Amino acid sequence: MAEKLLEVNDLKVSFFTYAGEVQAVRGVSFHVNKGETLAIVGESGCGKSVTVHSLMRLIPSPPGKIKEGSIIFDGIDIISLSEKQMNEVRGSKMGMIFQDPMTSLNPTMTISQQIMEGIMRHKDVSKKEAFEEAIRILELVEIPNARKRANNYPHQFSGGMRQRVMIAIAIACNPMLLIADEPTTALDVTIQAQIIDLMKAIQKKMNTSIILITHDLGVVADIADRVNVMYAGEIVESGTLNEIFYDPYHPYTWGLLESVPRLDMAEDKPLVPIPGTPPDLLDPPKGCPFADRCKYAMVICKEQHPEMTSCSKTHKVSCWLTHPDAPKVERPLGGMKIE
Amino acid sequence: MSAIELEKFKPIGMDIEDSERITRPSLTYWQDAWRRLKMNKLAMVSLYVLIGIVIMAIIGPYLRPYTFDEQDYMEIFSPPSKDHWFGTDDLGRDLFVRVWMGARVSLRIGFFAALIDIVVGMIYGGISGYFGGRTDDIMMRIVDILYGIPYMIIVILLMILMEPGELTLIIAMSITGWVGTARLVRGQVLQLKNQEFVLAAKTLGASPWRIITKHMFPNILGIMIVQMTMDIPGAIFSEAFLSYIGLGIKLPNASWGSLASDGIKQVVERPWMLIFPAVMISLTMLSFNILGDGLRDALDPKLRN
Amino acid sequence: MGRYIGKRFLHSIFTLFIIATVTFILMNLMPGKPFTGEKPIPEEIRKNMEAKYGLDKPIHERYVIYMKNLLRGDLGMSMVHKHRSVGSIIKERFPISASLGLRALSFALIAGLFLGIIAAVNHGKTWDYVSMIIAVIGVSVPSFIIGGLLQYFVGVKLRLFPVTGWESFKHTVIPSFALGLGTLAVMARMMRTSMLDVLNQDYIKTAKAKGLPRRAVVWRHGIRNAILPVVTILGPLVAGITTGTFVVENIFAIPGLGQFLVSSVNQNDYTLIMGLTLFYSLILVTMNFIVDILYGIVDPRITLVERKE
Amino acid sequence: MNSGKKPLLEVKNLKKYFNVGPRQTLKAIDDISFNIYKGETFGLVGESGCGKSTTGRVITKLYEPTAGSIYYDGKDITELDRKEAQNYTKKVQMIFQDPYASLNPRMTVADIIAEGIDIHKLYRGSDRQARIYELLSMVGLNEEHANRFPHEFSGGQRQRIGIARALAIEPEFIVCDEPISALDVSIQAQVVNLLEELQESLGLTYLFIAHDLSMVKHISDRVAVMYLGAIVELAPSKELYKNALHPYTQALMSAIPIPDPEVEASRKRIFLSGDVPSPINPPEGCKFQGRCQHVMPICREKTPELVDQGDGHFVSCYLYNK
Repeated sequence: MAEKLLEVNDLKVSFFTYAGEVQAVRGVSFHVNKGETLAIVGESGCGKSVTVHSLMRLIPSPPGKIKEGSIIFDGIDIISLSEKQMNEVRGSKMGMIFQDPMTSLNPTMTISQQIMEGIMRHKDVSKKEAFEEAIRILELVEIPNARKRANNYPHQFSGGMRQRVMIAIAIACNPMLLIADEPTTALDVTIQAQIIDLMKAIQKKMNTSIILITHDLGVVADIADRVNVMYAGEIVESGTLNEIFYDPYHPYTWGLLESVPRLDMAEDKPLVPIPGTPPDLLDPPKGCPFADRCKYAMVICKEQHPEMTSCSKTHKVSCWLTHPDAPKVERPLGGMKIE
Repeated sequence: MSAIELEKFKPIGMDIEDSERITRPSLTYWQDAWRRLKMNKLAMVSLYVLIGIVIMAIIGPYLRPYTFDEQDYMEIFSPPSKDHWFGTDDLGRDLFVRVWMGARVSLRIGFFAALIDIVVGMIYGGISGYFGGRTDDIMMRIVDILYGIPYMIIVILLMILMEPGELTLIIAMSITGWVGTARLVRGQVLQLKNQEFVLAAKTLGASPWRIITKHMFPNILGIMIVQMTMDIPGAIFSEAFLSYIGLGIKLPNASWGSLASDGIKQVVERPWMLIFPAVMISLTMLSFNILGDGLRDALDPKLRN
Repeated sequence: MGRYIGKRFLHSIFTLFIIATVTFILMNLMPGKPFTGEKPIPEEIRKNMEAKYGLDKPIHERYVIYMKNLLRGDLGMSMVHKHRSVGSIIKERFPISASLGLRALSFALIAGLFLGIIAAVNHGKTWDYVSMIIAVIGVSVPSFIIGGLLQYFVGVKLRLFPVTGWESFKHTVIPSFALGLGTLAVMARMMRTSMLDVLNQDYIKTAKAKGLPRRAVVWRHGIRNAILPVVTILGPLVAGITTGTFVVENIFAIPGLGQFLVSSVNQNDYTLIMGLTLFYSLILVTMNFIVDILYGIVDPRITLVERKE
Repeated sequence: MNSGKKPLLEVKNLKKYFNVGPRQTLKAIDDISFNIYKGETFGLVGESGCGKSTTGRVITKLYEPTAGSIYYDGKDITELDRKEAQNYTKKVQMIFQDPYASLNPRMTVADIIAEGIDIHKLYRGSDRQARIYELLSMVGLNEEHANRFPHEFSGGQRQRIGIARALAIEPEFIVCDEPISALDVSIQAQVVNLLEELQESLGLTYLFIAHDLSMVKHISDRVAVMYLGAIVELAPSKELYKNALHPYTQALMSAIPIPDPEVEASRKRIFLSGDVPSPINPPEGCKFQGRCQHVMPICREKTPELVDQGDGHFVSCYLYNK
């Protein structure tokens, strides 16, 4: 049995805006094992970003607030830590890569300064040693002429190179957990492939756990071991990579898989879009949040929230269709009938 | 799982209408901005104070049985009393009446100077930004030079040159006052020009006039209103300053600036002569500044969600 | 960088040239004649006087002479203060004005930046409100009113500081405060806005994610970036301080240059007005030039890419 | 393949340069030619900065070309008089990328949709109203949405409003400038399907610009791949997928991950090193030579021509033109 590095239980995060309370994350539970990659997929606004920012307590407060739940990371209760204690964890045990490499680096500091900063904060090293370490990490993330370019400013780098620098900053102190918040969304496909490949290589070398947020199922298929599917601030389905792609239970997961075209098939299947729009989280529906867009919706879906049900040891889904009394439906992607 | 009635599992299918329905009430930009402004108590108080000052400027002089230039040698330098609410000056003129007459002058100067700034600035900045290229280069070079000239000195030179008076003050202040607005407008126009909704209008065959009036103008209006609320106190300030160095309104007319500068000379013995006009100037400027800040927050699209 | 400085420098020179020309034209359009004072002067003497100051020559010749003199740094003789050159007046009195201005400016900059940063870092909390109340009052009350009121309350009522004059450090406190308050307020507001903007940037999140303590995030990543837009308004702020000195010097009877500007205006002293105008413009243009270069130093992006507004 | 038919839109040796500084020119489009036939969807794909959006903007007359010509229905659009130009805008419309920036935040949805109707004075009063409702229902929205403002809508809904605006003046040809790249996957399919349905019912011709090759392949009949302002390969979309010839196309296709773990695990990759060079000083010869693993001396000297390899499959590469 794999060792758990991170365990999140019933996390609830809200933003208190002038219009009211936006319930961005509504009771999310998951875990990450040592050395594995967990992908969190979902549409924008589904709370995936807020979830991982909460793990590092980077939610801007106010207006954001972690309302409930627990985050146990490497045996530490993250939520109960003081800000000072939290700073010992950030950057040393957890590193984070952000979406937009163009805005995530400080424009007025050289990249070596930006990498050294984290090293000197968490390790007892001299400035010179920190610089050498920064060079080593820049080489690790395959920046050509690392020593020469270390004293350049971010604007002298291309988008792909900047994202490598971001990764260098995140892994500078050899963290146990690397959180990547849509690290390739802002990049071109050829660059995206380089970055994903680099992340895989780093994971192999450093045995880091990775939480990867993305909306690109191709990237998920490429890198993830397990997958959480999020919708409207909840995890609606979670399982291993194969379970989610070949044996999904939730109609939303079906929808996601059916709505993307595939480059590897000569004859195109028609795309089946998910109609409609996700619910407004200012006033989330009391039943299943997906009910309005679900063609299998039943009376109960609108009235009562489904519970998380286990389909296998690793596979869980929150959908009324798994109830023994629910009608049997043909799953659109082949697979088995839901019993 | 507890038992659930079987009929609850009757499929009902999806309801697209439901998911496409927008539950929040529909508000126009201005309604929304007004709603936000109303939630800002300080800004609303400022708005009421300003309205109060304007009303007093209109009716104030008629509340007392004196005129603004009526001299009473028996009542020279009398402190505030039942007869003279704000006291009197060196010629025994009633300061209450003079303060509200001065309010008319100061507010007029502030309003019109700001208005000219905005109009000229919008036209100049708009042309420069919209047409771009060489036109923009030349127009901005001119602005850069004007920007490098000390504003107050130019105003002083012009005031020396022209017959002192209200109109002169307004013109002198407007001569370089519009530069800041022009820069601001140009920046906005440049930004809007490449916005996709403007490009969309162009591909639909919209004329430049339509693009400017329908697409540019409504999107700049908010910022211009804020700019106006910031320009008015600026002009009142400048007028007060000019009056202080003897280049303002000519006697026996009064503005808040001229009253305050008369007051300063007497501040040690007769502080009321300074305090009332000073409070008026400060209160007005304070209210405009707070209201301007409030409007900026209320109109800022970045804060909307 | 060198190219950038060169370009800015030429631009400054050109601006000064335009100002000199405009001032010259405006002064020659002036209605009042300098020697038509209260006492009527005999025609003969007036003509002599005009010849002495070159006023009898045609305007284009006068312009050339004026420009040539300017290049030599000669601002001419005052028309009212007999036997005194404009240059010598400036030399004698400017140090006092400059001392007042610098005191006010440093007070305004330090306190303004401090207030702005405090406000931004404590956004939405008590310190934010306190700083912004100070700032709004600062921009709302003209310096001469502040001056007058301080004179009355602090000087006369409380007797904490002397009311007028320019002798000891004690004398400088109230005038510097009165002069600097407006600038302080502008500074504080600008710094707060800029800082809030920077604190919302993605790279601040990156810095936090490194585990840097709040202090380091604010200082190393926040302030340097936030100060960039503030640097650009330094030029106009200095201009505000210099013009502000006229009034403050007047109120507190400080023997600076400001007195001369006010009196020259009232006495139609052409050469003195022109000289002072040019002098103040020179200060402003120089300040703007320094600010531009400062900007280039603080922002590493400027050396490669020309700043585009 | 289409050699017998007359093209609806013909782009010939088009160039668009921008002055970006003293003695610096950005060559956004550097000599491209292609045809689009009536009723087809022509895909234009490439990475950011390759000039694909500029091409769309030149075709919709938002930019004037630096050189070359564009014939629409046999007429050169760079030489239209004012009335003809107005007429041209009625036939050729555009759908934009950013659903947030492409709708004027101060106008109601009804006014946004009706903008073209008002400019060309097509309908008035209640007819105008009826037409707005008709357009709204065409894109899956309803009358209730007409008087709301853009900020009240989700990204997908806004994009549909943008489509309705383009359709309002009954165009024949629509330039879709990355209409789905800012949208979530499930919403992308909504928009793509809507575009396909509209094409069928209204007989539209599309130029579909995107950086997502898989979606372009899905929607397009023919696809052109752009790199640094040049078209490197142009082929029917099935052919392109089965038999990509240009090393860049091959690398681009192999970089796209497939949403299928087994396929993904067994797939071979061609990794491109480095970044796309700046279009300000593009390399001599073939634009791709600096990153190409098959580079030959001639690639550095002369730009290869776009040559037909049979069945309408064009490629610009010396590996194929001997």
